[in-house]
Amino acid sequence: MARSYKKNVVITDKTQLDEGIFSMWVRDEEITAEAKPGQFLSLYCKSGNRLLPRPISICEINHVKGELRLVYRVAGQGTEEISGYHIGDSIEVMGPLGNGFPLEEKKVILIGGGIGIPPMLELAKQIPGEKNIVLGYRDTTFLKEEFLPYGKVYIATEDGSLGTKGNVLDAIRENGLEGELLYACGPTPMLKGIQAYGVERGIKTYLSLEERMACGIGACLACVCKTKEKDHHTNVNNTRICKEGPVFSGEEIEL
Amino acid sequence: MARSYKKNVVITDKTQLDEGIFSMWVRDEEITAEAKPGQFLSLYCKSGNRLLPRPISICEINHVKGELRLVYRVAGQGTEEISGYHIGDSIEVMGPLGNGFPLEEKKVILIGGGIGIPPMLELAKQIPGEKNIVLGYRDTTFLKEEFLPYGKVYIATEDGSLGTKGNVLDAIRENGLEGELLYACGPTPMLKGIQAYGVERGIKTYLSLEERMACGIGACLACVCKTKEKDHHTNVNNTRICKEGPVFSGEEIEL
Amino acid sequence: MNTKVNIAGIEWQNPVTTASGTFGSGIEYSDYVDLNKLGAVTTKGVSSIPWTGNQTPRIAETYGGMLNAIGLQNPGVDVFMKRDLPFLKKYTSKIIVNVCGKTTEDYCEVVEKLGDSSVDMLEINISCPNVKEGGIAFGQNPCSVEAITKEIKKYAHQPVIMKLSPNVTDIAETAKAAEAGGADAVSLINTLTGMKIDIHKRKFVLANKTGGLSGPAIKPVAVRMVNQVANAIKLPIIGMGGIMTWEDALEFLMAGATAVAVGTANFNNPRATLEVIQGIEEYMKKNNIDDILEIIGCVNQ
Amino acid sequence: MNTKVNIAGIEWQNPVTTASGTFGSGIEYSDYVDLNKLGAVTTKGVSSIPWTGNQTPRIAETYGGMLNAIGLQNPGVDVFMKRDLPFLKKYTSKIIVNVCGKTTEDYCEVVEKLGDSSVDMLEINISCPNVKEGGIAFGQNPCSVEAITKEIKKYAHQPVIMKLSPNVTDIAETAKAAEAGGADAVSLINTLTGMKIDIHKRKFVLANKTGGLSGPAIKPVAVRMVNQVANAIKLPIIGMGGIMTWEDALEFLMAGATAVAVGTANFNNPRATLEVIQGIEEYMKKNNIDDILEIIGCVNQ
Ligand SMILES: Cc1cc2nc3c(=O)[nH]c(=O)nc-3n(C[C@H](O)[C@H](O)[C@H](O)COP(=O)(O)OP(=O)(O)OC[C@H]3O[C@@H](n4cnc5c(N)ncnc54)[C@H](O)[C@@H]3O)c2cc1C
Ligand SMILES: Cc1cc2nc3c(=O)[nH]c(=O)nc-3n(C[C@H](O)[C@H](O)[C@H](O)COP(=O)(O)OP(=O)(O)OC[C@H]3O[C@@H](n4cnc5c(N)ncnc54)[C@H](O)[C@@H]3O)c2cc1C
Ligand SMILES: Cc1cc2nc3c(=O)[nH]c(=O)nc-3n(C[C@H](O)[C@H](O)[C@H](O)COP(=O)(O)O)c2cc1C
Ligand SMILES: Cc1cc2nc3c(=O)[nH]c(=O)nc-3n(C[C@H](O)[C@H](O)[C@H](O)COP(=O)(O)O)c2cc1C
Ligand code: FES
Ligand code: FES
Repeated sequence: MARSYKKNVVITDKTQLDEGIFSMWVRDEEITAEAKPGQFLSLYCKSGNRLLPRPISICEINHVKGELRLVYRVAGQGTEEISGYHIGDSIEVMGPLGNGFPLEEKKVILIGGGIGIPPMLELAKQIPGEKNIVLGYRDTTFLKEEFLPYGKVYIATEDGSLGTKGNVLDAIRENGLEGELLYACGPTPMLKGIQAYGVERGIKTYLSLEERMACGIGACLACVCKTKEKDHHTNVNNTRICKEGPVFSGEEIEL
Repeated sequence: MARSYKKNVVITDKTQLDEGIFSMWVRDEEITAEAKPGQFLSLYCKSGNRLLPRPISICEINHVKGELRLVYRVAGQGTEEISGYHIGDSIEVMGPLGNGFPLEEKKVILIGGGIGIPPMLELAKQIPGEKNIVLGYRDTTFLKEEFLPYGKVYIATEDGSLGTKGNVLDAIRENGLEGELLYACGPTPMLKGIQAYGVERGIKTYLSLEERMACGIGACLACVCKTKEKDHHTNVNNTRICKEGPVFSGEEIEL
Repeated sequence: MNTKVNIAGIEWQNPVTTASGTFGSGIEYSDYVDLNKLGAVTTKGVSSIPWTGNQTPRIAETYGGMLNAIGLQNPGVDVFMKRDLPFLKKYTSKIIVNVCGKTTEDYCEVVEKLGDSSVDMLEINISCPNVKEGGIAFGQNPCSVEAITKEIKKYAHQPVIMKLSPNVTDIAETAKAAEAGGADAVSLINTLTGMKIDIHKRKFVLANKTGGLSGPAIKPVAVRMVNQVANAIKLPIIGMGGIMTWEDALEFLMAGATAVAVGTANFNNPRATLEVIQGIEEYMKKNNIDDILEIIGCVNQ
Repeated sequence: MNTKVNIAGIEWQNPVTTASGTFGSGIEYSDYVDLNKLGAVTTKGVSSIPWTGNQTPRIAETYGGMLNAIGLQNPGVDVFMKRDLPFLKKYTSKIIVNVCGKTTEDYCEVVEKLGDSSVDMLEINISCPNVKEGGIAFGQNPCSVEAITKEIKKYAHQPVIMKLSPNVTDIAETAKAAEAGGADAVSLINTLTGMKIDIHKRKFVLANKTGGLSGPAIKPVAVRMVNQVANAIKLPIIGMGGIMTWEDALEFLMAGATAVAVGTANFNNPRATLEVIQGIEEYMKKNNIDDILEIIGCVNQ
């Protein structure tokens, strides 16, 4: 069975990608050995007033070095604190957590919206076969270049400053992109749109969800999402995002 | 009027003097310019769960460099946190606070017990005239050598490992020390003993007291000490240690 | 942009005051804070005669908060009026005197003495957990809250703010009782009764055994109670309990408080009140809010 | 050195359990914690039929604590008995099942079903602030506490622990009511009702508006209440509320609790329970305490 760990790991690299967006590499052989794209780490703050972990997706996995990359946006005080850490500092993490994306060899479209983009990078690297990559931004376009080696990249920006003016679905339509399978991570309205798009066209979708978490391992039932069928574990129509997810098939869940 | 400040100051030096005893220099011209022996600084922790300041006495004043020395014992989580700071780190402080020792030119005995020893160092430097210095330790004898330039130093240790076996009063008696004025800082039982000794012999004593503090500036009435007479400010028989003290004449107060 | 609020006919230039007992009578903090900038200064509790307060230790730090059992030490109303009031009168901010007593008569005596003074408002502390008589005993029972409010209103020349205790099953009930008794406003919350034990000495840390818990630790309870009271009565509310930042203050305003008080935060940051005022103004500017009244109670619509 | 405690006839190997709802049924945490080391495992609330719980967001972080409004989601007692109980039976630690319901009958149904199972103790949650029916409504009134305790005792085969709400004026009253109703032990505290507002969205953070405050922020209130109850009734007490470290746990034991539960701390540190157990043992060794009973309630002598 896959294992997860809670430990102090060292920050081996840290850069700012954009206004309020940071990239950070942390080193830990054990955690890295288990990590899969779509999984996440729980990050613990040092300040005693912040007790709950911050879930951050795994953006890249370097098995050679035993390092993981995390890319995060400063959204509040916890990520603000973390953005102040330096190379060489250590940070308490738990992980890898969650299921991760199932890797299927099909003609796929990878879709990332905003801070949902980072987990698509390792997925793009690992997924075999032909892939189109669609990235939706508000304005700034962090990580864009790093996707170029792995597929054709299409951009949507809200203000139209780059690529399609609009959202990721607008970009898919504008470019006439087709796929047998859609992977997506991003804000809920975007995921809702993709879920509907998949249902309409009979295309399978894998959606990575977000919810506020406390335990991160399935014990507290904070992070549930409604499901169409009764969930095997909870015995009711909702499921634990941190444990059964964060990646779900679009057919299973109600957004 | 003397001013006090709340600001971030930089730690310019830090050394460990003994098991759990640290010395630290902090730089700030304004605070240093106002500082007097017997006054203290309020130190604020960085961890959000510790909101109240830690009062620490001024151990030495370097007007040339604009630096103050603090010597403290790791007594709990706050001082533990502070002992982990490095040279170059900054720390939030308020001060100088309190009245400080009145400097009188008499034949004096300076008496420090345990972690009450540090404030006697700057006092020893500043006080004019002949002085005997009596230092009481449990076992370890931090700062002892630093007093040597300023007067004759007598030691008392609880276990008798150095100097007189017993407390500071035992050392005073054993060495037949006499003074017209006694300055003291240390644990309450010691101060009580010195207060009684002073009353018995009609010798004036200046005692520096400790109490738990919240505001550090006289607003919250957390840190009071009983007084023989009605206090001018509080209009009852107790007085604010942080504001009217921490140094009181042994005749004023009830311990 | 308007930041003025009107509480029971008294206009504050902004909705921020100090929480009683954490700011003395303002004198000590005036080295760090321009008192002219505050909406109001609320003083430490004042009683008819001088009170000595409890034994020390009177305070203990707790996780994200503190316990206090000062026991309402104060110099008495006469010294207060002779010394502290003239000092406060030099400033433009409103003056709120917090009043404490052991009996209803005690409260009324102070209220009466202050009647012709320059005090703007009276805050009646019926919720102090740290004194044996009076204090919280008055504040935990709706009937006695109504009765003491009525009595005090007979003597009061200034608007009366009843300060409510959070140590109750249903604070809406005590708030309604204060309203029924004729209060002009309510303030909440006072401290939650708490305790700390020194495991090394195996003794209570506080000489008084129990103390009142304050600071950011209690903020969620305070915001909930303010919201509950805002939905239960029509009187203006002064909200407090753990406000450290302007964000915290806005939570209280949005929950339904017309004004807020900053308490324990002063010990951590003497300029907390000013930073709260400035932060509220900046938030309003950034969000194009012309009048602070647009924010007050906005979550309840 | 003895660390065993006896609660209503059930012997725990040490005085540490998990706080209901923070540890699932132990399965998830068993990757991080050797469940054999715990005095007891207390499960998430179990009801007669599956409950879906509240809408999300269900939790919010607060200063030194958190709010939760899970709303007692659980798979129902049948799934619990078929799946979770066999898992827990593999371990030597005692099994405490937390029971919730909307009506007295609901509670009794669960208690009855568990009657012949390998469950060691029943903890009756009459203090959940996050459900519309049942929960806290039972726990805030001494008469209904006594009545429901009596009813449950009729059906219970295992010792009954009544879990008390801190959202009351006088917790000694509800504790006495539980004792009068025939409870075998009490546990306290459940969460304090709190609220958080998102000032940017100008909305409540929790879908349920209010939630229960837990974590170290509330510890002083919890220790006070445990001490108050210890002085009011004779039943053993399981103390909880903000225990993060062994020092915290010792405060509860010294205040009068016979055992303690670790809750929110698990989210911050999955090994918190084990560290508490180890810390207590080391404290006892260092201070030459042969029997944990020497510590329990020691501040009250
Ligand atoms: C599975 C998963 C993967 C994620 N991956 C990333 C990522 O790769 N990069 C990134 O920038 N962000 C990611 N997020 C969102 C990230 O967790 C939040 O932005 C972060 O927790 C905010 O913390 P804060 O202290 O800065 O904000 P605050 O608002 O101060 O946080 C307060 C509390 O709310 C929680 N919270 C706030 N926003 C969110 C949110 N959107 N989702 C979940 N919890 C939240 C925090 O964890 C904390 O407990 C992910 C979230 C989930 C659930
Ligand atoms: C005027 C004054 C001068 C002092 N000078 C020195 C000094 O030069 N060197 C030194 O090592 N110590 C000094 N002390 C004692 C020092 O303040 C405490 O040891 C320190 O605050 C302990 O903090 P902590 O977080 O480590 O302990 P904790 O026990 O975790 O502290 C918890 C709370 O209790 C308070 N507290 C605990 N012990 C004391 C105490 N003895 N006095 C006052 N408050 C206390 C803390 O400030 C904090 O608010 C002085 C105290 C006073 C009042
Ligand atoms: C040291 C201290 C002294 C207090 N004294 C009083 C008082 O005299 N009268 C009163 O009504 N409230 C008193 N309080 C309660 C505060 O006014 C306030 O209601 C409470 O502390 C919650 O606010 P905070 O968390 O911002 O401090 C006192 C609080 C503290 C911490
Ligand atoms: C996420 C969460 C879920 C909880 N669920 C339950 C529950 O199902 N039944 C119950 O009696 N208490 C429940 N509680 C309350 C805890 O058992 C405990 O009484 C409270 O959290 C205080 O302890 P703590 O501060 O150590 O967490 C829950 C608490 C949390 C944080
Ligand atoms: S965060 Fe606890 S179940 Fe998902
Ligand atoms: S610490 Fe507030 S009066 Fe001394």
